[in-house]
Amino acid sequence: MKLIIAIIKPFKLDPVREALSDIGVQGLTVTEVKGYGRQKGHTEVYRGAEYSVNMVPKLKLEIVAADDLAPRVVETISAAAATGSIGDGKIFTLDVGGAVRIRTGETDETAL
Amino acid sequence: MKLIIAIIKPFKLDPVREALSDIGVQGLTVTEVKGYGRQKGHTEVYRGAEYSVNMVPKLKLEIVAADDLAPRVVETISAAAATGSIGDGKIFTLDVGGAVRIRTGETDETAL
Amino acid sequence: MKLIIAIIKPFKLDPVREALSDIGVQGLTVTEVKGYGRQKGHTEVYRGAEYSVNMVPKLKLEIVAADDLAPRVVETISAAAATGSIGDGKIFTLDVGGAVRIRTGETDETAL
Amino acid sequence: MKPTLGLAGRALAFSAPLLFSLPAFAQEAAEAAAPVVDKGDVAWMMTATVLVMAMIVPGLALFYGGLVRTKNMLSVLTQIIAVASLAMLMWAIYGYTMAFGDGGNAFIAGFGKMFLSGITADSTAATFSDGFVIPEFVFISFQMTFSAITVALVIGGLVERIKFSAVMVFAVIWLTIVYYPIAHMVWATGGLIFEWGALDFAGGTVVHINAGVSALVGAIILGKRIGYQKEVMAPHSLTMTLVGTGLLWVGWFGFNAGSALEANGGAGLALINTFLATASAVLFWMLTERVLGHKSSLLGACSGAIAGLVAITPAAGNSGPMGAILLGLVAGILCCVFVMKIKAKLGIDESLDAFGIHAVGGIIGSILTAVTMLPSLGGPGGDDYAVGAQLIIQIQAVVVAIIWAAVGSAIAFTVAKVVTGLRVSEEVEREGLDLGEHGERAYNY
Amino acid sequence: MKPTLGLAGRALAFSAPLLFSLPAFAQEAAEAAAPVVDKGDVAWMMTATVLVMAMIVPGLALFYGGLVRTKNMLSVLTQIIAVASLAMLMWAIYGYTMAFGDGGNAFIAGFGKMFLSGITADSTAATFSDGFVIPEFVFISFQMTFSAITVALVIGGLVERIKFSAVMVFAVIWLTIVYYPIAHMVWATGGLIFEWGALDFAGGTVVHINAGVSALVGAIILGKRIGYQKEVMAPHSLTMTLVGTGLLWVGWFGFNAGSALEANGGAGLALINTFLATASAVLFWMLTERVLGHKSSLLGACSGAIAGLVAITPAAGNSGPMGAILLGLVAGILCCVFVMKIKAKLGIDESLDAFGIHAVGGIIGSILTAVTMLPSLGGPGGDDYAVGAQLIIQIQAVVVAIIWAAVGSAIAFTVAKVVTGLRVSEEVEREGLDLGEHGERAYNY
Amino acid sequence: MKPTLGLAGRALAFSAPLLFSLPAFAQEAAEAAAPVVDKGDVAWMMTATVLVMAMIVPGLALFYGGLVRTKNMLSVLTQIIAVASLAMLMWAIYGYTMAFGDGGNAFIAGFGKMFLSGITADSTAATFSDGFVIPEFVFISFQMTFSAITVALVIGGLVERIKFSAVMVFAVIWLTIVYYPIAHMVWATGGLIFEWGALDFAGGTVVHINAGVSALVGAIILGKRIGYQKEVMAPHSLTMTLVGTGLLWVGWFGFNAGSALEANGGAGLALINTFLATASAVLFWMLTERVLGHKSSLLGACSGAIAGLVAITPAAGNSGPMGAILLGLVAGILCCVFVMKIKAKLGIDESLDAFGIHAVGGIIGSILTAVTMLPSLGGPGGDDYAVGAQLIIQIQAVVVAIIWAAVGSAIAFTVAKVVTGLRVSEEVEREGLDLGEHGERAYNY
Ligand SMILES: Nc1ncnc2c1ncn2[C@@H]1O[C@H](COP(=O)(O)OP(=O)(O)O)[C@@H](O)[C@H]1O
Ligand SMILES: Nc1ncnc2c1ncn2[C@@H]1O[C@H](COP(=O)(O)OP(=O)(O)O)[C@@H](O)[C@H]1O
Ligand SMILES: Nc1ncnc2c1ncn2[C@@H]1O[C@H](COP(=O)(O)OP(=O)(O)O)[C@@H](O)[C@H]1O
Repeated sequence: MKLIIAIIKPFKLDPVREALSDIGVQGLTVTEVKGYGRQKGHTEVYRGAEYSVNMVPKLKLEIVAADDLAPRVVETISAAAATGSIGDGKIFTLDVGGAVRIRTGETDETAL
Repeated sequence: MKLIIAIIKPFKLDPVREALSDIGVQGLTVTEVKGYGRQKGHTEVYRGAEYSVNMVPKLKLEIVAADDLAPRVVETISAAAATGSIGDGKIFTLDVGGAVRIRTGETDETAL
Repeated sequence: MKLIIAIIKPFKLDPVREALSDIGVQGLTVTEVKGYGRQKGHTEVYRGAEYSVNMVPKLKLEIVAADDLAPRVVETISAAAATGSIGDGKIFTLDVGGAVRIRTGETDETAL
Repeated sequence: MKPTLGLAGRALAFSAPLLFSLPAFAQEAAEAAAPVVDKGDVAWMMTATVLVMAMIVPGLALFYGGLVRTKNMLSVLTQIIAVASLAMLMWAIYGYTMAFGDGGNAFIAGFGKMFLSGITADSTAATFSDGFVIPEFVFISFQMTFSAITVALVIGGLVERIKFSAVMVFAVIWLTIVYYPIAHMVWATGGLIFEWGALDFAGGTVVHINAGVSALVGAIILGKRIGYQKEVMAPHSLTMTLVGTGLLWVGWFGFNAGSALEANGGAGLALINTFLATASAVLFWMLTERVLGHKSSLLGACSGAIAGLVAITPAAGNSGPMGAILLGLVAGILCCVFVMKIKAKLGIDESLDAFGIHAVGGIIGSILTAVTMLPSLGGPGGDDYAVGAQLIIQIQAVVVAIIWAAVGSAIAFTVAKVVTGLRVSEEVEREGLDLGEHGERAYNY
Repeated sequence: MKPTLGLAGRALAFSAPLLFSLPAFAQEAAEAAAPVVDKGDVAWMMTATVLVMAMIVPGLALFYGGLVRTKNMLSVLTQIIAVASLAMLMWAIYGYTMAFGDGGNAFIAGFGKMFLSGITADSTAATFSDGFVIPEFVFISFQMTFSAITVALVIGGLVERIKFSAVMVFAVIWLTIVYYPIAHMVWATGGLIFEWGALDFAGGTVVHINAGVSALVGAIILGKRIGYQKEVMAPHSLTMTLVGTGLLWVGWFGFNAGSALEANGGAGLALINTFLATASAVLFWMLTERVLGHKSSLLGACSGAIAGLVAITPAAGNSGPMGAILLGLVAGILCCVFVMKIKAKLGIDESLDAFGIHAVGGIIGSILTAVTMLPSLGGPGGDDYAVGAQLIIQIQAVVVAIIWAAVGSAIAFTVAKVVTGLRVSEEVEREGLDLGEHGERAYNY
Repeated sequence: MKPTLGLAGRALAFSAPLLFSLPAFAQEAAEAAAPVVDKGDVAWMMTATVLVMAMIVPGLALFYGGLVRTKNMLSVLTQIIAVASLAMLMWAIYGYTMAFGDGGNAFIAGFGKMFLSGITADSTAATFSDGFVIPEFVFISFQMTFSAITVALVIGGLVERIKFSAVMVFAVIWLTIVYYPIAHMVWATGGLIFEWGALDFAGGTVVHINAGVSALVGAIILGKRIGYQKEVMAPHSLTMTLVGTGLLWVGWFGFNAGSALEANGGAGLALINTFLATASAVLFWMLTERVLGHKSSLLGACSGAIAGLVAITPAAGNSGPMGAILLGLVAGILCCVFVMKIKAKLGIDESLDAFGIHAVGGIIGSILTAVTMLPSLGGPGGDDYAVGAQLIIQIQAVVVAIIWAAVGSAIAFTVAKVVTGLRVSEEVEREGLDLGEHGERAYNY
């Protein structure tokens, strides 16, 4: 199993979710995060106090998928989240050693 | 060492935390997340505009534990977080290569 | 490639970010989390109802770095985030199997 | 037009300090000169009415709403705006006539003014001063807001678990069998407690004891919230509670100084007392927190403000400024001790302390009003003022209010339980009443 | 000082119930006794003016602001405070004289009072009662707040995509070619619609139909928000919307009862009607939600409140209390059906329902005012009141207001488009107008 | 009852435009006819008092609270409600008599009215018009709110690092040695500055210069916040700041038009000026932001509103409407330039710009009041009005206020430092004063 971590632009959540559904991904977890990278932040001014905010709001998606599905998950996210402009985000893949569905106690791929 | 990622129902945080304490887990990190899976979301209506919110609020627990403790951590969470109804969540286990305690510089299992 | 997960005190974000910049880290992702460990929480009282809040607000940094850079990242964070007092946080290192830059489709280390 | 409300032969004018209470039911006695409508009185009474409205929505709604958890915020706001709206319609339809209509007995008035029939823009109601009347529509509106806020106050004991439908059913019954009769008994000529000579300037018994006791009864019948005294149930936004407190304080000047029914020195007395008792209770609640080993808190300051406002309510025109400071001091300390030390031991989840502040503060105020009247304390009592006798009357009034409210609200909650089931399902309670009962969420940041 | 405003020979007093409308332009006729300034009237009219101010900032700002997404919160607040400020300066400079100055024709008044020239603290304006005047500065201020809130209401159709500069340009033109003429036509002696005998107590046509129709036109010209009916655009803080609703309700008593221009029984009638119509619409909107298969919601209650307030506006002094309840009922149901069922089908992103509530509610209220006048419904119409004739006049007035507002706002938006481009870039719209237009964020929790 | 306050032989009536200032200390001269209490005046003055209360809590509390970081929100709210409550009690105990009691000298009045002794609901205070008085309790309450808001304003310079106990100690001393004497000097017959003939309609010197200078002194003594000009200290909720701004604007009509002490044309003038100066400053602050290379912001609009309100305060009844617009323009531009360009260079962490807006705006207003009086600008000065002489008097008054406030507040902060340590520990400052000082958190979303 793989854990796929994708950092995307917030307004791309819906298209990505739908695209993933289409390829059979049945669950995912989303976290609101902030990031920086190539994409720079912006400047805010409050009564003369100027603050440069270098973090940009992003969403982090975490999806655990069976080994064979994983590459397609990466591709699908990559396609659905792209706008072509800077800050589109990254996708990382990690190995998962085990999975449990709390409700049933099922383990590994049946737990997904 | 293992990183145990558990997605649970928010109101189960306290029981899980206590159960983990009992088996000697001395630290953990919690993130507010949203997820979807078998459990469907709900519909909200604002003056006729109907939005289906497919994400359900969950908590993500991250615990790094020594290899021998890890299976008990998984079991303990599994037991304490279960309600038997859909949406109870998942537990994933990953390998951790190294750990550092920032305050002291201690590494690996002594850092936990 | 390595995924470095660092849990730090919130007010240490700026120094850590700057220190990482200096060693060539070009991107990172930050999440607001709560944690507990050695550092205990505090007590809040609302009209006689006393609640002990055992979670302390922290920031979680996630940085994916090339294998050779990774140890320096860990050291740098460790140095910049330390105050010497309890609750300074932890740094964990995990292996990353692959990376993609969504915008360009670049993979692995070129994607960072 | 003859005045529709009078004062049963009592001479109430500020130049001859005397007992104060809301004006009562129509007197038929012909008066020497035609009474006049002074536009200054009208201006003030309309303003006062608007101020009491501000106490309900947004005032009380925010005060209570800030104290619950995020997931139940909208349910509190919705219950308050809906129940207040209901109370307004009911007041126009049959509440006003039951409380202040012509005829009737010691418990309720007659039904001749149902649907406000016969009342026009020219109809007038008596004030406390001979010869001065105000437009009856203004008097009706002013009193309408009192009935609306009182029923809304009860919600403080019920939040985070009661069904919306149950609140509505409860309100209909409770207003009918508790509020209208008590308002009549205390404030209308011929009313039981009014005739005893009890002092209740702006509603210590009618509003606060009444609502506080009913909230307690409701909390008992409903049972505790899931997780009570186990889970963290910290207020989701003390900022909103502060806004509510501020608006309540601001609006309460309408409530108290408006109860003078005129823009005169008596209203001015009620005004300054409403400042001082409140300020005093804010500070003494915060001091009491310290003495009890805690930090002085904002919620303490806000709770103190309400305790002071409640306590000065029956005494607003029946006290001198220093009496008001004393009253605030006593209410601030005792209410604080009650909710911080005693309440937890009772094991009742009277969630937002409607009892602990409104009933306890109302009892303190209603009883001590007998004391603040004393001229030696700067009070407006005359030389022949008999504090002992008045004290007994005040206690009697309090006891009647407590019993009536307790029995009546028990009936009302029981009926609501039969009709609606009263309490939401465990699942809705956990997920929050906002989604479960109203299909919305309060915040989408 | 002779009165600067008069009532063109109409005898309007409450003892002889009659048609109601705002006072009109200067009459030269000498009056028997010197008119007096009653301080009670002054007190009330200053209070009423302040109350209308509270409706704009913070009232309307929060009502609208709570309904948009977090990233656009500040843009709504900024647009409202800026446009209201602009309207105030314009009113003093040339708006007042265009609407209520001396001379002029059926469409606008003369320009003699530009820069408020000649007006001092001693100048007075007529009320509806012979012999009573109020300080002209107070009348000017009261009317100033009306112009300010009306232009701010239009923003409801434009949020989350319009440029700040576009709002300002639009406002200048729109106030000049739409608001000032319509205010003159409806409320000033010699005004087209005023002379027909149309009833508009506090601004059903001038304020609500006017603003609602203009918002619709603006929404059409601007086009839909990116993601409309696709993305979740849930209100970011219904709490703020409730606060706004409460302040609007509270302030509306100044709006409606202030439109009596005096502190008298007629104001009292407007006061009670403003309670009852609103309460009724709150409850019937929530009931309608149920009937349509949804849960009763807080946003429903708030929307109902506004619908009721809008509907009673033209009728506030032209209805009995039971008529007000009926009006609230009709407005609550119809506005709810419109925004929940009909609006979605039109495919127009009239974002915050300024049209659906203000125009629809305003039309309902303006037309039904002919009905609520009926003495058989408790209305203040005399025995010879001809409902049919009045109905036709009311419909005519509504039609003129709709057409004038539609054409005028189309011109104003078109000019704003030419000058400023009207709409923010796609990038700014996505990121939020707060950062893109104002360089700030609303919340940093 | 004879009037307890009089006007030292000055004839102040609007029909003969003249210098304006608050009424002064008791005159013994018998007056021809018994003075009357007009209920319209009473209605307005009670309303005005309530409006000023709304400026403090929730108004100022939210305005300031929104500007700090989340972790310090409650500390600001708590400091404001507590310090205002303290000021109210102190006013009743010895503040009123020190400022407005009988006897005394050029700096303070006598102590005969300590504990408000001898004052009843029948006592009256003079207004500016011969023959008209208002209930003394109303006058006391109105002035009480002024003392309360002034001390609360100082907190703007101290937030996010001062101990709660230090604020309380400071307040006791500062009110005693700064506020009461300055109020006496400026507003009471016999007072130093009053006798010079200085114009301060509603408190430009007494309230704004006073509070602003004291805040600056406090900021210097306290030192900068940890991380000042390094860390991001963005306002945690500009929404709350907007709500505060709205309530301040709304309440300020009570502050300014209430300072006329009557419901008359003069109050109407203050009313319209308070609209226009504020609207003007809102727009010109936003324009100045543009000129300085930034976007027009909501915080700019809010800051402009306060700057305009502050500047018109001394001139509210001493200016024509066009003078008010000009005053707003000047204050909007200069205050904006000060806080955006000059302040940063001073290196003082005067955190929420109490100095930059209240002192700077107050100085502008106080000095320019000499100019707005000019009849050629539509001001109420008579034909013989000598602008040069008045200008010198105004400058003198400003200088005295600045020096008195600076010295007095230095003493008060020093004592507070000795008694309490003044500043929280570094750990508490980092974690936030809400938890460290009050044991609560503002939000639990
Ligand atoms: N090395 C990294 N480790 C973790 N997260 C990263 C890293 N680099 C970028 N990110 C995340 O990806 C987001 C997008 O990256 P950025 O470099 O701005 O754009 P792009 O991927 O288009 O080059 C960042 O905001 C950050 O959250
Ligand atoms: N494949 C997955 N990858 C990551 N998170 C998942 C995945 N499937 C489910 N989750 C998370 O687990 C939560 C519970 O899953 P769900 O399928 O709804 O219930 P259950 O585990 O009882 O079958 C989801 O809300 C989501 O946060
Ligand atoms: N075993 C663990 N797994 C995951 N996170 C942990 C673990 N132990 C501690 N943490 C995180 O690190 C933070 C700091 O740890 P703590 O033990 O309080 O301080 P220190 O690292 O100085 O000993 C905690 O608040 C928690 O977020």
